[in-house]
Amino acid sequence: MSRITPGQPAMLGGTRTATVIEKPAVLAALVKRAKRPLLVVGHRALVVGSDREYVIDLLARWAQKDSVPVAATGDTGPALRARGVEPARCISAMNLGQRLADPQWAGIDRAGPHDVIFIAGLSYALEWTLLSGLRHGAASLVTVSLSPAYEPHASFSLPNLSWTDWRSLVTEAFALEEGGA
Amino acid sequence: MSRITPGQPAMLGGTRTATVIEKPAVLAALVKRAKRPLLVVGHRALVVGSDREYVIDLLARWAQKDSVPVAATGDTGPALRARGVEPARCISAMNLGQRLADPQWAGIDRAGPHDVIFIAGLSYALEWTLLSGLRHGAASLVTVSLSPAYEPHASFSLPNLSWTDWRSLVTEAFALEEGGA
Amino acid sequence: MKGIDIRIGEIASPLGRVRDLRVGIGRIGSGTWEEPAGPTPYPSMTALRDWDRRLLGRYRPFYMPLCDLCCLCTYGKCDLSGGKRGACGITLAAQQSRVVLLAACIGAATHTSHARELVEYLVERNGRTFPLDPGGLQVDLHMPHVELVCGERPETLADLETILDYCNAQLIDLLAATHTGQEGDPIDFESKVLHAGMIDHVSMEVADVAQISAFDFPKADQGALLVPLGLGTVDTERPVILVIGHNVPPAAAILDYLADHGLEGTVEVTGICCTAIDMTRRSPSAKIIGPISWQLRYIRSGIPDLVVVDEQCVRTDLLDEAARLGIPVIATSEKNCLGLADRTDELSDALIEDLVSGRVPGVLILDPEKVGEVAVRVAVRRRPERAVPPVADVIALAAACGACGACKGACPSEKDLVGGMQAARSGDTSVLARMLRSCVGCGRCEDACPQGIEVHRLMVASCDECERFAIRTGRGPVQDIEIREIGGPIVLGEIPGVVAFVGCANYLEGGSEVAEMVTEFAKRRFVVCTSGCSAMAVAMHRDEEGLTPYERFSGRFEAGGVVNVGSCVANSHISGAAIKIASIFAKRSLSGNYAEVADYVYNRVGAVGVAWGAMSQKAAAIAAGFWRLGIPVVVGPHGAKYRRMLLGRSDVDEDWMVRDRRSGEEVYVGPVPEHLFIAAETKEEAMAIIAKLAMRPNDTSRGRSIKLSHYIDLYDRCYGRMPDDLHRFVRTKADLPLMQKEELLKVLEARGWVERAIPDPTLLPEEALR
Amino acid sequence: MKGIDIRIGEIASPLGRVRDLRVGIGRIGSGTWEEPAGPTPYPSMTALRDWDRRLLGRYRPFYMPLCDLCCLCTYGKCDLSGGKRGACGITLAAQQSRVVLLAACIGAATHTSHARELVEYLVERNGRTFPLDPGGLQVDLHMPHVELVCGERPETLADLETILDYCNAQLIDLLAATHTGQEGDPIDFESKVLHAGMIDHVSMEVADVAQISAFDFPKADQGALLVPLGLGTVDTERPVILVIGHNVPPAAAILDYLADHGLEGTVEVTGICCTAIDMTRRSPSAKIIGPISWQLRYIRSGIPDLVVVDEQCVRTDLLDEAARLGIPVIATSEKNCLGLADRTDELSDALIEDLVSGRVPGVLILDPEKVGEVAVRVAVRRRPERAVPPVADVIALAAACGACGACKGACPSEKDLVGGMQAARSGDTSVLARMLRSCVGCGRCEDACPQGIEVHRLMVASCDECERFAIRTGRGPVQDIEIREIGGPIVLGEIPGVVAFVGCANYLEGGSEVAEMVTEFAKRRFVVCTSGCSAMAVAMHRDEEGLTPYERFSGRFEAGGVVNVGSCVANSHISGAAIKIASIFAKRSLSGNYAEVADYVYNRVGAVGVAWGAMSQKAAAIAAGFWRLGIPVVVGPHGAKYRRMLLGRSDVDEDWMVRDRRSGEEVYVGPVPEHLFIAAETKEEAMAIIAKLAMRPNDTSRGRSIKLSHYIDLYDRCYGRMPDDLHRFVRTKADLPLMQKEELLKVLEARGWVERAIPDPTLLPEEALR
Ligand code: SF4
Ligand code: SF4
Ligand code: SF4
Ligand code: SF4
Ligand code: SF4
Ligand code: SF4
Ligand code: SF4
Ligand code: SF4
Repeated sequence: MSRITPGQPAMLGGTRTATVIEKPAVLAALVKRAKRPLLVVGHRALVVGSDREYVIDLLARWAQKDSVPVAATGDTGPALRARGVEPARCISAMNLGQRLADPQWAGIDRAGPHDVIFIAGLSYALEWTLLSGLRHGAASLVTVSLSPAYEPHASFSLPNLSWTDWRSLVTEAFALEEGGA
Repeated sequence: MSRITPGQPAMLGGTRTATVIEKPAVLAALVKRAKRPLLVVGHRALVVGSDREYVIDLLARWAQKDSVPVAATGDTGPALRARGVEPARCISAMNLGQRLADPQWAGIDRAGPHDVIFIAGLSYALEWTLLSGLRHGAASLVTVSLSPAYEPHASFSLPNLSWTDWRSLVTEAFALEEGGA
Repeated sequence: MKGIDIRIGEIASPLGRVRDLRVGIGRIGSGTWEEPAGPTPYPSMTALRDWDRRLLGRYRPFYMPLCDLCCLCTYGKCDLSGGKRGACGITLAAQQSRVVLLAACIGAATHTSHARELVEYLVERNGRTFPLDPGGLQVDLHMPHVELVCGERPETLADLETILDYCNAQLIDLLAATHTGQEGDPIDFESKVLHAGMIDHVSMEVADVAQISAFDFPKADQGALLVPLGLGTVDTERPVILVIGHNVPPAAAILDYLADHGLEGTVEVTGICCTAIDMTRRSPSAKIIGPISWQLRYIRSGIPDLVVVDEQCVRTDLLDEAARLGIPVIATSEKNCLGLADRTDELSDALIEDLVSGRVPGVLILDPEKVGEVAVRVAVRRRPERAVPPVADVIALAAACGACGACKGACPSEKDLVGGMQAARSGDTSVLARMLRSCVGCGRCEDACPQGIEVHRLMVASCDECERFAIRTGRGPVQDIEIREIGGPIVLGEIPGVVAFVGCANYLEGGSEVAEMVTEFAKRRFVVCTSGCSAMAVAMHRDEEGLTPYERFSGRFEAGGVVNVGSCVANSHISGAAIKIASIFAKRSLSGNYAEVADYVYNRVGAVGVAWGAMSQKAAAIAAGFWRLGIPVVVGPHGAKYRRMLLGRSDVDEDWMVRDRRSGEEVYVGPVPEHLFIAAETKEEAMAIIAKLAMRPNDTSRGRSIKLSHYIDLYDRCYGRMPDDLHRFVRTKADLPLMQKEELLKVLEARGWVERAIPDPTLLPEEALR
Repeated sequence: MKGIDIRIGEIASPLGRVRDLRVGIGRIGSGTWEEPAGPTPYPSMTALRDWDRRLLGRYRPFYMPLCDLCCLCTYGKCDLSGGKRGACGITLAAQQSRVVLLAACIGAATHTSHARELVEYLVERNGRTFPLDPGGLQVDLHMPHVELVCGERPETLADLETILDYCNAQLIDLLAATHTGQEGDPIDFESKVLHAGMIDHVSMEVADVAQISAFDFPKADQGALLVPLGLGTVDTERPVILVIGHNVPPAAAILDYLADHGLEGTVEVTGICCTAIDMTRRSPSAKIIGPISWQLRYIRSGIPDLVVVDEQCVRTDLLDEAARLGIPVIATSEKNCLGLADRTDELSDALIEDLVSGRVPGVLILDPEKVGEVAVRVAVRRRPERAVPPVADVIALAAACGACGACKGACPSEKDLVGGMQAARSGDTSVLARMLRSCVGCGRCEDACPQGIEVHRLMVASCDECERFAIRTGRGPVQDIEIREIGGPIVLGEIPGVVAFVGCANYLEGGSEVAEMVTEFAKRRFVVCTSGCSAMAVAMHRDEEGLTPYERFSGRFEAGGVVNVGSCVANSHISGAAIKIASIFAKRSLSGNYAEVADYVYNRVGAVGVAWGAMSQKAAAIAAGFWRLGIPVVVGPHGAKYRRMLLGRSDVDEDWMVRDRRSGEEVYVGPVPEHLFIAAETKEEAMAIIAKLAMRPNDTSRGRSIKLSHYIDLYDRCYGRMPDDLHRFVRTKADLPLMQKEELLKVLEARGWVERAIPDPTLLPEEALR
């Protein structure tokens, strides 16, 4: 499986595909460019990624450090809270998708529309379909998949990565200190 | 349009796609490797490619030089003959496809099954569907698209090329003399 | 209508299969029943378009295309991304809705075709005038869907043919609308999807009422028997027949043959999918193995001596799988011939010899009675036993794994199969064994593996669970008396809701989630219904005391009951119960009165459908039938692949203004129910959503407070805090659960909440109200 | 069958739209007609499976998947490439056939739904007992398909309803077979495709016979009028109405309204697609603009004052296109509501004001008579004229082109649009103008252009052709007497073949190729038929003398005739003519006798269908109906996108052994016809293939020699040499064309040819022969 085969190889069908984020600097630039970012965290962030920590640990540390508002989908809210991040909203992924596709929507915290979303922790198929919905319904929104599996429907996606590689890329891009917050 | 977008960008849907032939040497190697090659030439080879000659001129010169048996599809036969190449068979593309997918078939000249086909001159859609049929029906056959448009269903395909680039790549790969046979 | 006089004399035909007599005119049946015809009997596909557009104006499609392309005609493929239109002018949005319509047509056609096959067979078996009786003395309103949609009260099997002719014609019109260059408006496509759904429930009702009546299935029986379910219930010392599918006549004929020949108890008749449930409705001696996901696993166990397949949800590679173990196959359906020779007209002895000797891998027999005989006589001449690889082999076989991840990438359940294989090769097969619990048994991992490792087979071999469970067999419709008893509490909101767990087994995390949700809502004294594969999944899990939900909860349609209505076609009884509430409790006229009754159900009956593993086109059609009645449906995460959700916007107040039937004024009712169709990510989220979707504008304060307390509780369990949208659901202080009143009031005040009136709501236009 | 006594009294209904009385039993009609019932009246989808498998054993599918994936259920997407199976177990081959079946179901449903809509409307308009009369005194055998398939001879409009009920039921069964987990065998799917095709021809026949009868269309009229076709025939000084689609009642009502109000000749009624043809069958004052590809172009011309759309092949973005020029739209079909408000029940005056004032872009009116009134009254209040950009603007607009090639990559006709644009920007618009001739008018180039250049519009603006053509309007069925006259010569092979040019306008090189082929075969004294968009394409080209083929050749069904049967549904008359040959000429019993008659047609009637621009699902169904009768179909290069061909292998001798009916022996008959379904690359290749496919085993030597001479000639024209396969088609020396005999014998001898016998061939099994 190549690095930019969809995480589930059968999940093809897009005539444009996500720009692959090969280097931490690219992701760091996306973070920097985002004026109204939103981090979307699903329940599968509650898996042990690399041998050292849960995926959600890194995401929470970044959200805390950079004060990124967080939408917790599924039942991810309590786990985020436990890591010191109060989600701006607990909201179902579908609900959130529909709102992001509405240019009138004032954003997760009513502070204005988002220009970039970072997304991780949904099951592959759900993230794929949601990103498809956003690509078609929210054409001006930049979507960045942080999952360690290539998501062709995102604007930018990480390639297929091992957890270890994933951890090091994200840690560097988000400028997280080793060892946690 | 990238060099390896399908010549018609909507013609996606393959989970494996053709290896792109970027360099003449790759094509030359494929020619060399072929034990029982077959050149399939469709009627669209009768277009003026670069400003200097018809596409079919180059193909005919190669077939002559390397004694590659030729299948003429559509009504391409007379044009080949006019260029000194008697087609081993005049046969419809569909007919040929079905036979190539039959491991019992003795080949265009009854000299044994083909291992590699080179194909050019069909309309994009017809070449695309035929190559799809071969990819699925003739799994062990190597298919090489010589069209100047990327054909994802081939085993190997040229990228999307201008006629000028196409001419120079093919001329070099087939080791054709400049100026014709 | 008057002066119709139809007499039918004796019919004799020289043909083996003659097309049946069909006499249809407006009213069918004896005509003694009198109810004024409503505005839309036998509605065409635009007759209810206005109602649909009201619903769809509130619940707007959120499209999530599975593909940028359309490949439906030779202009294609067309790239519809980025606002581009197809060569026919279609947009991506319309294309998604078109494909949903196509799926709904396939689903509804499948039920309608199945219903016709049943009705034609039963007419032949039991006679044209065989009376319909789906509920014995307990059910007066036999066919709420048929009455609501067609304005008819069929009385005999033959009466059902006219209903099915109507269903056929509607579906053909709908299918025609999917042709290149027909409908192009997405909302019109969606309206047609709803029409297909409505037709689907009519057809399902026809199918189940016919089979209940003629096969004498439990008739609205609260005490339907507990029957065995699970691999462990099979006595492998006996000859074992496996039936798979949805059309019960061949299976019933097997049971009848055994009974007629005094062979009961000597042959195990086991089943997968809906035929399995329906067999147990016919005879409690039949055994259910499990839902659709058990096909590969059970066949590969080598236990069945013979496989009999009918139609729907049958693995299409079953003949190959069976052939690998030398298990003969009998195909029984025109829809699923498996490429086998049609030997319906040959002598049984010849067939039996060919099957037993292995001369042919299988035969096609289009006569249930002959299937009954051949199946039993083949099975009793048992085939030599085979076995699954022992666990030691698993470890050896796993050693070939190169950890390439292809299996994982192919797994719809997104299992970390690489991890499982790595553990196995180092001797620990328990990881694979655990993964089997949420494996849908699709076999894609095996085809994907470049090493040729049979991953699913190794998982099965790693797992030596062989349990025995119990399921309450399908009881059929809800009784009129049950409706009378709980119609009021439901409409007033005092029973917090009716939750139906239906549909297929395409779970991401396994069927145990369904069992957990069923248990949770039954404990909370919702009325819980189950059907089809979901009904089976529920049975396959025990609580701490070792009881399955069916053993733990009653089978009554009551608060805290867990009601298995039956196979997929019995889903019509769940929606039918909602219609019955409008009729029996609220005395609405049903006859051809769809929009008014749907408006009633939508505003007053707190029902929610949950298709946690919805996979099929049938599931799409079933869901659409619920939607048109205003009943929301929650699906699991794979449900997002149905290409679009129908979502309300709780944050847009204008969307929730309705007309008060009493005052005629426009009033805010809050986002109840918030969505018509939504995929949930986890079961915790699903439960919070279900509790919320059970709220209805018409809830009394007492009812609303009960519903709110469940919502608040389940919300807290999922999100660890007070609902963000609490204020939208509280109309007056009396709506607040007593126990938390003070605390909640503080929250509300902080959000600037003000009291508002409780209306008598309707979505219908003024002129539609009488 | 005996003792059936059905009396129907007066029917009155309180409802606006009541479902019609339908009385169906075995035989319909008066029953005075007596022919013994054949073996398969009203066949179910497996009744003819044996015949299908014989055909499909010879003509094996060659699959060319359009996609590796299946996306039909939520297990998906599944990757079926490289031998992998889907989660349901399906293979890629079966999946391709499944999608073909789905397409055929959609196509056949579209015709069936259309037929029902027509029949219901006409029953209401003309009465239930209105007699069917498709051919006046010239046609005794009214409905060969209905008789062959159902064993019925319908006599009245109402009789057709029973036939359509059967069609509906069959299609629902077939559609059900496409559900996940039903059929999995590719050949069984293909057999079902053939069943769908057979049903399709029955439905088409019902539709056309109903409309011919009730609208008094030309009845098998050899001298059907020449009517105007082409943009140049429109008098733009008058108000202009444009109708688009396939269901003629609204257009007929427009013509009737004009006639009833003495407005004939004051309003131009112009049409695109089949409604246009059918309008001219109703009134020669109506004008045909062109086939499906003219929609964008004609609307954008600004000429129409009003657009009336019905169903099928209507651009789905038509409302937007019309709105850009302020042209009001009336939608008239439940299948194509365009999102417009249904205002059927409002007063005409209100609608007219809204449309004329532009307050609404369009309305939905589901009542043809009301459409007739509103359309005329809106059109006469003409809208301000608009214009297409003048040619100077084309050059200016082309300057923005960045030569990126996106338009070219999107163009289904694979035009070198970059070249065209580059020429235009340097002042030469003739390249674009020339390209318009083979443009299918899809508009994809415009959507693809990143510069927003309206490429198609510029092509149209570059082309100032505005020609006037003539087409012989649809004559309906072939006369019995015509069959009597030429049945013999066709069966004996003395007329070299019947070639039907049918189907859509998805041409790669433009419609002129169809006209050229028609002319070629008419000159060669084949019987040539046309229909639908192909019939129009033929009319749009003149020979050196300025004559269109319709002006040049006769309209008789005879050698060298060019017979436009009518709109798409009239295709049934072409296949019907083949059936009639079996009945009228060969005296085979038709009634429910499908396999025997198909075997006759297959072995004896040298008919070939050509759908050079086949695009739609309807075209797929139509083709399948020809296949089941054993009539091969040739498609243009885009036809390869139908996902599979059905190809014979001329080089495999065993495939061409048949049983001689006389001797009972197995004999070699040669590959005749060689294929059932094949896409040709160029028209030259197509013509060689057509000539070859016209050969049949039963040809007499004289007939074969005539056919061979055409084949040899067309082969030589295409390939410049003697046919490689000549020896396979020569049975005895007498088969050789006299003129070339010596030359050919030499060729044959060099190939080791030996004489063989001419059998009386059949594909049927022994027991099927009587
Ligand atoms: S719609 Fe489905 S079948 Fe068609 S191209 Fe897309 S993935 Fe493939
Ligand atoms: S139906 Fe429309 S969008 Fe789909 S392939 Fe055909 S032209 Fe393109
Ligand atoms: S069989 Fe089970 S483990 Fe294998 S791909 Fe399917 S769901 Fe995954
Ligand atoms: S696909 Fe096969 S080799 Fe690859 S990880 Fe899975 S089991 Fe191992
Ligand atoms: S619930 Fe779904 S998977 Fe199960 S039998 Fe019914 S349709 Fe098939
Ligand atoms: S129908 Fe079968 S192949 Fe298609 S998506 Fe569903 S499981 Fe996969
Ligand atoms: S409108 Fe004509 S030129 Fe443009 S893409 Fe379509 S066929 Fe090609
Ligand atoms: S897409 Fe537009 S810019 Fe590109 S070549 Fe075509 S006309 Fe020019």
